[in-house]
Amino acid sequence: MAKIVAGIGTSHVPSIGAVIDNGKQNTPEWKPLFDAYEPVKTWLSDDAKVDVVIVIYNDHACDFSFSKYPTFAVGTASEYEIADEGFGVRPLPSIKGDPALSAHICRHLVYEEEFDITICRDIKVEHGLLVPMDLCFPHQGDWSVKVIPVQVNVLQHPIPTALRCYKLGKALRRAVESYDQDVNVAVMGTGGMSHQLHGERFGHLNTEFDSWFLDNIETDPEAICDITHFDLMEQAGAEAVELIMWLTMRGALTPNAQRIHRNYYAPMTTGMGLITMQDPA
Amino acid sequence: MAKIVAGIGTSHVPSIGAVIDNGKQNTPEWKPLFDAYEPVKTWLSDDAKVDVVIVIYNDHACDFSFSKYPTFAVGTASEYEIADEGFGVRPLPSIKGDPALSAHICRHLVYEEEFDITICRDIKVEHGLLVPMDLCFPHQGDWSVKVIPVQVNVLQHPIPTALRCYKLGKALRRAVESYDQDVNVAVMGTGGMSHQLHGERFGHLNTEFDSWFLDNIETDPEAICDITHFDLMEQAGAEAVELIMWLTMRGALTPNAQRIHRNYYAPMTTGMGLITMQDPA
Amino acid sequence: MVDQRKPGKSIRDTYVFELEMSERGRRINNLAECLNLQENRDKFQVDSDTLMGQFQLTEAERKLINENDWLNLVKAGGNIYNVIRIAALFDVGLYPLGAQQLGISYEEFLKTRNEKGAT
Amino acid sequence: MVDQRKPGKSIRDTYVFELEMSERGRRINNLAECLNLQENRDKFQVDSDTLMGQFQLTEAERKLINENDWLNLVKAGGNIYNVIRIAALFDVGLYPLGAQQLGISYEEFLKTRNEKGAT
Ligand SMILES: [Fe+3]
Ligand SMILES: [Fe+3]
Repeated sequence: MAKIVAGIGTSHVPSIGAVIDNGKQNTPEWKPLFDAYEPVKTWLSDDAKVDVVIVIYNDHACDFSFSKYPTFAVGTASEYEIADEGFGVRPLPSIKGDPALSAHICRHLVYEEEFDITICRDIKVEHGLLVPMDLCFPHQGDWSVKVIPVQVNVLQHPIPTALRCYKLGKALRRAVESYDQDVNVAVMGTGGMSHQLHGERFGHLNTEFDSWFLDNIETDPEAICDITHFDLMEQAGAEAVELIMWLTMRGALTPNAQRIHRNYYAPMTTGMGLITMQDPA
Repeated sequence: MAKIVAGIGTSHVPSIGAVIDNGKQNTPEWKPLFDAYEPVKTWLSDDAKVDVVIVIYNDHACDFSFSKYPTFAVGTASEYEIADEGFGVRPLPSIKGDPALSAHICRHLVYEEEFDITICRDIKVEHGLLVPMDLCFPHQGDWSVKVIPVQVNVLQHPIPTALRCYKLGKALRRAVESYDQDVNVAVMGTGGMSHQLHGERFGHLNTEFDSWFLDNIETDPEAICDITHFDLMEQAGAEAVELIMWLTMRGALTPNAQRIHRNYYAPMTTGMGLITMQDPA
Repeated sequence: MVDQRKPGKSIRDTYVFELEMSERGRRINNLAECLNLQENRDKFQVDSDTLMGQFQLTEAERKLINENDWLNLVKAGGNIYNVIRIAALFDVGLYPLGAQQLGISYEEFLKTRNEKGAT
Repeated sequence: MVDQRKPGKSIRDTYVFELEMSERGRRINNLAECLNLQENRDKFQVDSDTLMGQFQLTEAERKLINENDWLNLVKAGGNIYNVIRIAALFDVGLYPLGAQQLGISYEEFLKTRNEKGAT
């Protein structure tokens, strides 16, 4: 039977993609970030032995149009093309999917859980999904794991509540646990941490909030579920509302899951957080 | 305050559009159908005094692509263009929206009701919505009412359960009742009744089932909520699964709502049903 | 929650449009979607092969379309509403399309209807 | 359920991308979406007015773009990720775009950062 073997919370700052493409991971400014992911990569491949990653992310007005904008969208493809986000296509192998597990998850969410997902035969994936993949999973020629993309509206309000995102995690766990194949699944919540990219409040950072969030995603996620979008945006910046996606990862783990890694770095305009967690053996 | 003043269940057979465009409403084959709607039209405009109609319908692979296919989609536009369904554009005035009420409904569904809708700035509307509008509301130059389109996946399985559709109706009622403008709202559930358009079972009709459905949508909708898609399709034909959309209309009314009109006609391949209902004064 | 699925059970002569069908029919359905523009319908009439090539239809899929084999187009993953759209390009309406799926003539089919004038 | 809305309250210097903003910015956002194709970025460089015309941008909206007035483009309903995409056409990256919204120079802005080399 399939099981959830790891939870990962990580920022998905797009500049990280450019740093990788330009081979600048070892510059003094970037080394502190990349070094933190080295033990995570080893842990995911050697200890957790991840086969498939459910990536909870948001598209940034790239492959999803405001013309018809879903609250939650789940990919069902065998392959996801790398998107052009307006600056050319990054030199990455396309992302591999797992159509059978995707279809199982879609059926479970719609039939058993009352999640009204948008089912996507086609998704072009962009930095919201690719940067976390870059950071956590190797790709030499091809990626080492398959992916189920779960795209969340964090751009156009009304966006889902923090609590709804948490419940999605719980529903995803039940979906995985009812899948009859031996597959090790990681759930990754991406985005944030504190940042604001628009208006005269550009560059707003709140490391204190980020620290509170990293503490609570580990020990008291339901405290985060109680935050309104308003409070989250006021404290951590309008674009930090992406952090609700970490709750889906946390909901997919048990309440007493243990933290394995944690990191925080805030060089420029975005708090870059990292946490990994695992259920007790 | 806004209130629900009418519920309508009606088939949306596309040939009705062609009959209207060719002025054949009074031929012996079609008169029985159109005559049934005359008292309905009068009732909706003079008694119920409808301002806005929430139309629960499905697009037929026209403006919604299987590329990204939503479970529930809600329109927010001030105007909805008439779609070309592959046979040219019908000569109808474009449908008028109510952006303020739409936005209120979207916020209510996402924030208060945990419905994960796809929010649509743009929808081109096709026969699933237009035929019921044609039948129930006059348009001389312009339509007499505004519309909130609610598009439901009844094409690509997994589709929402009958119960989920019923709950959507209850949520829509609470959305309407929490809107602070004096607006009379009708909710229209469209599609069905028994029909199958594909495979060697083309033309399957089940008037007995249709009669059971018309009885129960009035008096015991929860009995219909218990039907699986499988049983509904087996009894009434694969494409009759559209009937789950009538439950959204029924959920938007109170349990003891009263039936006003009822009609049934099954000349060719589709049971064409009609029911109108109203809450007790 | 009622279990919607009946593993192993199927409805006779019915091809439920499940996710797997949708994936199998992606090329057919993408072609059909583009037919909602008059411009593309015109292209099909002038040079159907080029338009079908744009959507990477396989030889087998093109053959089904060219031979108006609607039943097998459905089995190949064409959503019925898309098959109706493609059939219209060959001036085949819903009822003749249905009769063909049933394997009978249009006239025979009409005899089975309650009001055969209501086409 | 926690009430997400705080009627009458707002966050300073913040323009939350609500449905009404999205509607107001539809032309700007539609233009920006098309820039995910190189072909359209090239078109913009050759003849921006024709491309903006295709998406029915108003005179005022074109002026904001031509004058690189990013802050007011946001206020006009441009989603920030779309404004970033448009700014890139003028070789304006995220941090200069931010500095301009703050009304300070790029150098001044960098001084406020923890690791200004991490651009
Ligand atoms: Fe982001
Ligand atoms: Fe229909």
